[in-house]
Amino acid sequence: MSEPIHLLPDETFVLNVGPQHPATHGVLRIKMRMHGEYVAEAETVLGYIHRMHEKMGELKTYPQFLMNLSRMDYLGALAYCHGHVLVVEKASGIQVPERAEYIRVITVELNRIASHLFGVGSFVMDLGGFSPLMYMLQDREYILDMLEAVTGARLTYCYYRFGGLYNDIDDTFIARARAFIPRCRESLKKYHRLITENIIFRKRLEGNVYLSSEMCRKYGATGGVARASGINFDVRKNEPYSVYPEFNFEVPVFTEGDSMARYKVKMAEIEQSLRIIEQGLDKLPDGPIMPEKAPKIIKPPAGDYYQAVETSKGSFGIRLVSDGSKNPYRLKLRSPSYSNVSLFDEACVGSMIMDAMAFFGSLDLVVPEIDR
Amino acid sequence: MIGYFQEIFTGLWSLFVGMSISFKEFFSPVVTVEYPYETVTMAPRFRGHIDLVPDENGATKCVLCMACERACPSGCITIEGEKKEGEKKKTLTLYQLDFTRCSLCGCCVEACNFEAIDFSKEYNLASTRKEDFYFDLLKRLQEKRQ
Amino acid sequence: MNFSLTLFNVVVAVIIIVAFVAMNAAYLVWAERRGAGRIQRRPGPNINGPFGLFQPPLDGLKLMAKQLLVPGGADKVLFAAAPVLAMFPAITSFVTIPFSDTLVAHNINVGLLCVFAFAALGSMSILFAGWSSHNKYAMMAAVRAISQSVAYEIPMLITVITVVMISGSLDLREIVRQQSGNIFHWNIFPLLGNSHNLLMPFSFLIFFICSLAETNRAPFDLSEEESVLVAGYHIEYGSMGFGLFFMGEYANIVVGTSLATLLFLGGWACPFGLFPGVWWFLIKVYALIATIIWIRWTFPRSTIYSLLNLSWKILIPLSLVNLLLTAGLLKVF
Amino acid sequence: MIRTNVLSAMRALFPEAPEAPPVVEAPPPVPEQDAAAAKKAEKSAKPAPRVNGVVERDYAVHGYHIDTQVAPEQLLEAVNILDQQQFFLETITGVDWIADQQLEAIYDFSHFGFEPCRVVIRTRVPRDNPQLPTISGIYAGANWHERETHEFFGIVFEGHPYLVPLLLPEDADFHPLLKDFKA
Repeated sequence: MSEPIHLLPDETFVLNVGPQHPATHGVLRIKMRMHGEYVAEAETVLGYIHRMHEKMGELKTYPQFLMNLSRMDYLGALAYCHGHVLVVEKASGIQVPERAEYIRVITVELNRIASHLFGVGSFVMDLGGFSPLMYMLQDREYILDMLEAVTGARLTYCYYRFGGLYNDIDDTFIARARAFIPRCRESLKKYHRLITENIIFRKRLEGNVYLSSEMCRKYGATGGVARASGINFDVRKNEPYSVYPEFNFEVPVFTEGDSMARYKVKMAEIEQSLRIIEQGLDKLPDGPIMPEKAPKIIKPPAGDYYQAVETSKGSFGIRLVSDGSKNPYRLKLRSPSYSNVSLFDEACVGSMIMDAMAFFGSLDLVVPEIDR
Repeated sequence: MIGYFQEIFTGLWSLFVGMSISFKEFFSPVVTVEYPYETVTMAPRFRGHIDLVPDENGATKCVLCMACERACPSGCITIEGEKKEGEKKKTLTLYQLDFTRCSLCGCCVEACNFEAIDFSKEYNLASTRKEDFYFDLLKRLQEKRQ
Repeated sequence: MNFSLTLFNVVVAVIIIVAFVAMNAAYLVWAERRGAGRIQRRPGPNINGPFGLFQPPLDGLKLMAKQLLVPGGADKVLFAAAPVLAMFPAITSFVTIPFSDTLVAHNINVGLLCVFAFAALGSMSILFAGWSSHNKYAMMAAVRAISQSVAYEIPMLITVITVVMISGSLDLREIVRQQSGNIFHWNIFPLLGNSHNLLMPFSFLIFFICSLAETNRAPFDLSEEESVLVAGYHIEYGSMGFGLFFMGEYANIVVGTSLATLLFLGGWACPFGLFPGVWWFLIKVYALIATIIWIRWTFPRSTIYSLLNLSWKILIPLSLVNLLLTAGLLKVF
Repeated sequence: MIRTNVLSAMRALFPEAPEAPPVVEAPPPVPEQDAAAAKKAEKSAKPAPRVNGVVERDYAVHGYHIDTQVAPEQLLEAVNILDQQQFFLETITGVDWIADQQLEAIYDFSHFGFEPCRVVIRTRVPRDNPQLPTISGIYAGANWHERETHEFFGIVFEGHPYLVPLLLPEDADFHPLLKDFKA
């Protein structure tokens, strides 16, 4: 592994990684001061696709902002939408029918699997293995087809409504979801044999950029990054929301703190999400998907409200400051990757550029979510 | 010393396992759809851009309540109507959708109380000109009627 | 008269070789893309012509139609020379590589040495390209390529020495002649045949790994790592400059696999001892190339330090031990 | 447990108000309110500025437990308390209370433990001279959040190592989330 080296400042050069660089998965720039192959200093530069969602939130009414959330993290969009509808429902005291909550949880977990599959796949692609991504895309495609049949969109969903859902799931969806579970378990086995046990992959990832739990705390890292460093934190368990308390699932925690652990957390989470979907399909109650008296105009009383949800990237928080009007007074979106990537500058110093980029990939970033 | 060789052998074995997997995949059938030559059928709930729904006469159901225009987050719907002589209600003369700004959220379809608009199943939309995406939905409806 | 006939022969041979290498390079791209496609459960290029067979010439046409750009600050001479140099070692190597007993451009009795001498020039083209491009990514890639090349020449040559010791010749034709007969006479198979090549499968493995690294193929394609170095040494090349690099990579693969075939797999000898000929040589070469493609689309990329560790800590000691043991076996039997 | 710890430590910051005001949480109004009530709600658009102090909030309504408003000088002290209790920084944000001519900075903290405890620290600064001490010395992750708050609201974090716009262009001199910002 890379040893800390004595850095001679006059022998360094600046390497501009990005904004258009294959490893940054979008437009994100890292200014690296290199000492040969070693990273001596890194500075992440954001904002290339900043769209000011928060100002849009202030200018639009509550229902009009629904579709913006899925434009944040387009891979695991439903969890973000979930957070948004939850905070507005909490603020205006809307009761959600149980069936709607169950369907939300099932679709969020399906979307989480899709996001993790793509996250892991593109991570492996960063390491040079292209075929695993293609295999994972096949499973992801199955989920997207399933969600498309229900929500009408493949990535940028606008499915949840304040109080419930846009439309109900049908038997075809349930049958396909049930068929998906054994299929995904089967392919997970394949991925473990193809990737997890592969010697090249293991050699690259084991010990690759260690993150201590203290560092995760200081930077506010959550999600898979924190769980790989031995922090047992999952908003679904620690701060249960929606109907998650009724599900029986585990939070995978690894203590190694390296990229291998971050990868393993994702793979283990796919299994846990499958368990949640299985239970959700079994328990799915009948009933309406919208409350009988859904308010036409959303006007939460003045005050401020906070809701955290666990997305595929970590803890997504949404702070709503309402002044009692049709528009939010302030809508703050706390995106998990923003905190997760902020520790990159410090953590990657002293490692080789290949390791730094592998570490970068293991953070599972989606740039529109960081830039908002 | 044993560890040294063990590592080499387990490493080599994991490589052979990986190669056996890709070998199996090599002989599995192709799963992709060759898009321009074959297409998939869109799901019934697929949300394309909006379209005016004809009533039984093939005319529009729109009554110019402007609910969709107000509901649209991006302001991409423009509706114009005029009151013809001898008629009580306004008739629709222009329903323009600026698809360059539409985000397919469906707020307009939900806002409509008259079921006058619905999602189309169009997805083969590509053009090099921006103007091609200013859809005149009323014209589309009339073309459909013919 | 005699001289001019030889010259004529050589010119014809070189033209044939250039055509062979270029066609191979072009169609191996097609084969790689088709193979990768099948491994990833998609069809690969299949639109242009039957099975997409017109894809490589059309790609070439497209590349040739593009403007050749020289980046500002680049060393123009080296920048232009590098892509030419990329193809050159492969073509010159083929001058001495025999396709069959009679089909060889110009056989010399130190053919093996000649091939390695030329093949070592390949990394020079990468160095030139990386240095002249005036680009940090390209420079880093070039440095990587050189350290990789230095590291892997050593075990490769040491392993080749074992073959040379067994055959007692540097003449490639002679090496193959000794392996003629059925499959068990090939150098790769121990016990039967040349009786004292117990460790030959092992040598073959080392040789194969080294030739992967020497030709910059996955999982050792660190000098063109697209996820960090974007495209590595040919980042600044467009047009046919890029095309030549691309073809050079495949031409080098053909050279590497040809050598492996000649040294270990019995060259043009038939596995059943029947009808030896150039077709058997080609079948073996393409089987090895298919394996290389298969490997590339299965594994992730190695890192530069584990790559160098593999060479210096595993392959070089092992190949030295291999050499010693082979020498001992030769002495005993 | 951790909630009471934090509560008592936070209350110690405000010695002049030993008794915390009793929490009076109006239940969320039923959605179908009559027009008069809706108008009334609109009239009370801006919540009255609260005095500095600690308030315990109803988690089910607000989504956080402890709401602390501190003076800018007390900020570091309050954040230190949370750091000692192993809290992590969720986010920093601002709110522009233009009617009061004040900017509010809101610090959201949460905890990795299994007892949910969300703490909000808020502090108000005058709109014409918004200055706050940086907490990036305590929480390294605050660096980016403070940069973001600086560029969106113009709040100057004194002592911040590198206070240049992060999401906006690096030469941006406008603060888009201020209510009087016109694009």
